Amino acid sequence: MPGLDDLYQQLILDHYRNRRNQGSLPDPTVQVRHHNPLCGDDLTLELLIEDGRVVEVRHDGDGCSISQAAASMMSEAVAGRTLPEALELVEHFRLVMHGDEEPDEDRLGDAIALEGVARYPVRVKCALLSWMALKDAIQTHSGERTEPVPTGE
Amino acid sequence: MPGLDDLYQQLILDHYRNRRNQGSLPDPTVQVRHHNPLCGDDLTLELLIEDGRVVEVRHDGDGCSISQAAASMMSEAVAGRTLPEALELVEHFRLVMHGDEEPDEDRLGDAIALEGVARYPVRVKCALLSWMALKDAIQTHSGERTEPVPTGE
Amino acid sequence: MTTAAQPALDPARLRADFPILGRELHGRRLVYLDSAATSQKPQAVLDAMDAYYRETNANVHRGVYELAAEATERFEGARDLAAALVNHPREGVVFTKNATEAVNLVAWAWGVRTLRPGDEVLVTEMEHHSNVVPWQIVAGITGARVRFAPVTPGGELDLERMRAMIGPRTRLVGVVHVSNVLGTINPVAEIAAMAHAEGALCLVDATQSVPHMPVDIAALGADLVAFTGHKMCGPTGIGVLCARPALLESWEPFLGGGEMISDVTTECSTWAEIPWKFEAGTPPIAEAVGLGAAVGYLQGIGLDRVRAHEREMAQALLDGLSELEGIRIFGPTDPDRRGAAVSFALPDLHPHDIAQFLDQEGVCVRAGHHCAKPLMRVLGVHATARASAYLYSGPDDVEALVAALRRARTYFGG
Amino acid sequence: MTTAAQPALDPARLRADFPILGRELHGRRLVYLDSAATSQKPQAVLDAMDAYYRETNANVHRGVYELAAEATERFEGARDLAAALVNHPREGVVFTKNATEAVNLVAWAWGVRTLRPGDEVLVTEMEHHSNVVPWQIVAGITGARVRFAPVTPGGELDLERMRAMIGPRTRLVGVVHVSNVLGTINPVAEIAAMAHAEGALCLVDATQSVPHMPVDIAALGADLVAFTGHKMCGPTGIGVLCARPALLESWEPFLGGGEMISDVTTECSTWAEIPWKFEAGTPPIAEAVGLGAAVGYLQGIGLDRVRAHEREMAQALLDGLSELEGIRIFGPTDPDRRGAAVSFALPDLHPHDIAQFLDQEGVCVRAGHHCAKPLMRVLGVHATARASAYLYSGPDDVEALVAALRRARTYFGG
Ligand SMILES: Cc1ncc(COP(=O)(O)O)c(C=O)c1O
Ligand SMILES: Cc1ncc(COP(=O)(O)O)c(C=O)c1O
Repeated sequence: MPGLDDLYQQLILDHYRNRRNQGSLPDPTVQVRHHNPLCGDDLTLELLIEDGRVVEVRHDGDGCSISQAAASMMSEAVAGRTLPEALELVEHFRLVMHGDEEPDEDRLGDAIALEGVARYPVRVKCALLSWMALKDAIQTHSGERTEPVPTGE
Repeated sequence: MPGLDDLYQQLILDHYRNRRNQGSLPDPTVQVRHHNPLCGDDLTLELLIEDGRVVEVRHDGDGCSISQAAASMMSEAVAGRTLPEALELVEHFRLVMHGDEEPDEDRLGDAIALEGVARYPVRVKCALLSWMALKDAIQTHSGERTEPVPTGE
Repeated sequence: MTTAAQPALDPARLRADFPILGRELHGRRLVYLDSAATSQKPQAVLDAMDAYYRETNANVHRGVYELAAEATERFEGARDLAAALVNHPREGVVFTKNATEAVNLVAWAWGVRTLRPGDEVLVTEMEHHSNVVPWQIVAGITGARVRFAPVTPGGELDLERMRAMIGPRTRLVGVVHVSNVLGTINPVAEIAAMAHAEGALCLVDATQSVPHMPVDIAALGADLVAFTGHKMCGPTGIGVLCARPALLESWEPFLGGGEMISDVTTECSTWAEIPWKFEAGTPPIAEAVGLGAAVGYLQGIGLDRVRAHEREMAQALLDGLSELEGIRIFGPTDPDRRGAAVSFALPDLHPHDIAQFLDQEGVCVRAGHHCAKPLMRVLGVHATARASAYLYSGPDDVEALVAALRRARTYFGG
Repeated sequence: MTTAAQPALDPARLRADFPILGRELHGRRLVYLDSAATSQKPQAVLDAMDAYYRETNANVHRGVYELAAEATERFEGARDLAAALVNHPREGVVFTKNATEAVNLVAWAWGVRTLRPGDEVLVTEMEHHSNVVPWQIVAGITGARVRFAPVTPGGELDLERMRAMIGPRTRLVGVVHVSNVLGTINPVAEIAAMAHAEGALCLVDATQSVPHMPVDIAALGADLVAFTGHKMCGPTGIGVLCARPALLESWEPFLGGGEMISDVTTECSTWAEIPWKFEAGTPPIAEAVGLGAAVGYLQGIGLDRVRAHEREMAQALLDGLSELEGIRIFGPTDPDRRGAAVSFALPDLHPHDIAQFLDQEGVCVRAGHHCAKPLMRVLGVHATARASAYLYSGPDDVEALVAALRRARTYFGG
């Protein structure tokens, strides 16, 4: 089953089975909750930010192997980075998922294994969920976030 | 061109070229104006009703050969009839146009020539315009007509 | 009409009617178990649309020439077929673009113009979004309130609590005939009677019933019934609203434009007769022709035979899936009370991963909220996987599904 | 993109692409001169839809399996093609069921929620009902007023009087790009600028322009542009609204249901991103695929070549029809200022009789008010006959038309 193994690389299944940085922080600098409307995946992300750096990352929630593994990989890839570096990395990962940039293994770490997701458009949102939450968290922290306005009822 | 001549029988073209009872009455008992929304045909029908009988019929307006000839033929077919007879004739003609009844030449007179219209659904409304106006006029006269309510604006 | 005595249908033979079912998926036989999302189309339907375009394509209703008359005949003939299928007068059959537009037609033509603050629309917790969101939008505009009748743990409507929620403020009761998630067949005739007892209208979402069983609108007593072409062997781009003609007569129009007018002046307009008053613009002509062919195809088989087959398939799915340890199956366990759309959850496997793995094995199932998020909350899940059968689905499809699910567990379990 | 230097297109050769044009009508060659009502469809479009159903039919957007991914790709790919055709960002391209629904979307999503008593919507006397009636309905609900910009005796818009009618109360100016009755090509860029100068939106009904000439929405500067699939070699059941993305972002949704939500709770709902926010329910998937193929077909020929050809056809129709004594031809006499839909009246012959007689000779023309009753009143007629050409129409069609008209005169003249 080459197609499937291409998507579910061993590294992904490994992160899915053993999630890094899962859980919550005692005293997070910022917390956001994101969901994927297409599949109902749900993610809470917490950051500890000190001196303009992401010091600690925790994620928790419900999701498929791709979204869970992506959160796990993301948490490793950004820990220790400055906020601008982290945002740059989010943008790089987004472009990789949309097939618009070659992945940079040095920066992505294990998250490079998600490269194959780009060929599965429905799953790209799963891989991006935690990364978009990260972007939102940093922008919320920096006061740049524009709250999405629910226009319902 | 058998198909076409079947629709446009000589009698129809004759009534179209020489319309009977075209014009208006000096002192009509009842006047109605009808139009065919599909093609814009427009017809004013006037009746002189005396002692429960249609004494005189006049029609005027704009329309195709079928609708004009039908008005001309109708005016001849109903002149002199009692109101119930006239209404019965309208219903008979309507059923003939919808292919639901065999035409009764005795009562229809020249209007029997419109028989072929039944095979052209789009044109049935043309043939029916003056007959429906007649029905409306008689019902208006008898106080039975329910004004169609324009629900626009 | 067929009778219960007729022989069971043979899905393997019917498959030959559906060109796509001859295709392979990743080198395997295509096992299509997502008919609740959309059905596949038999050759007869594709042929009818193709013939329409090749032989007589023209705009309908106003054309004098032969082509236009033929097009009109085929289009209006499709209305007769749809009307006969569900036992409804043809002037109460409005063609829309899908079931969703059919519900929205009611919401905008009736709801927005009629509802007042304090009025209530009662829907159920198992409604598809298409019978929830239009009412929320209308409520936002009018100040009316949308309430939700509860679903029992067994995945059925709690009729007693539902009855208690219907009162003098209730203006409309909206209920899905067969749930696209739970498979539950709801007692809509009873619910319509409950609504009528309080003077409310009853709108039935028959999207998942009309394709799968005989539906008789007169017998149900519903005022408004919506369904969609693409789930009943027909094309995309067409849906149906069956409405009580008197309602259509009394309503202001929804979409304005060509075809639906009697006269237009710069001052005001008057409307065409029903059903055309509610069909603005060039209608989905080829789609109606395709839908008519689908109706013919289904009636040729017999909807009661389809239902009998799907009862078997529901049983087979319930049995097959129950073999998987720890599985949670949603909805009624009695095949007499349900259709053949079966949602399930495996504790260790996310629905997305299930669907992705199954795809590789040639098996198509749906993963997600199935446009029923309120129900997902009731069930306490974010998503489910759903396998749904139709007349071309057979026991071999269920076997393929269960075998693939076993392999998925191994794959992700590590 | 082709350049003006490219060779003229050869309609007789293109006819081979359209299966229906090989058919006979009453034993004669089919002379189809009713493309303004609906166009015929090339084989490529029929094939694309057929292939969709045979190869990859599945519901779009949420399916994980390969079939659904392919279906989504073809569907969203069609959006890219439509967007590129008219030079508009893809997130501003909403698929509707026809042009009429596209205008109604604006009327209900924006008009009903925004217009107040005293506000004005300005349309023109040459609008199709689809750009009149929705505004009358909205005016009835909101208390706003619909006004009509006048048409000159020459069949063009009176721009100076139109400018004078646009003022601070004007909230939207609706104008048809090319009239389906007069053929007039309106200066919509200028009108959009006039609207914007007073802070009004400009909605262009491009139903009769997009199929026939290059249309660049960015260059026109219109905020909202509607067109329809079935008049541009595409299928029935699909239309397009191109809207400025910022407008779509700011509007409340129109139809509610599946696909257009981000989240639904029993309390309220939030909406999907544009353009999906405005595409409730299962979209016209096969129809979008067919429309995409139609765009490909038209671009393969080149819209500027189509326009050049139709300029010739307009001239040929004007010349040919002028030979008939006493004929009245409506609309501009300069082929540079008009498309190839030509309405006419013969003093002694009713349009219905013309169309009926012509049918017998294999010639299809339309007779009636062409869904433009306000314009009929301006022209002082109840109906006209209309011959309209497209890329497959040739001088032989015009000759057949004129010859048949001569015979019609004899026939009815007696
Ligand atoms: C100018 C114009 N606008 C709008 C329409 C409406 O298009 P549709 O019927 O596809 O909605 C038409 C065609 O009927 C038209 O000619
Ligand atoms: C129960 C139910 N109602 C309504 C719909 C909506 O149908 P459509 O998307 O064709 O409008 C669906 C299918 O998506 C459904 O399953």
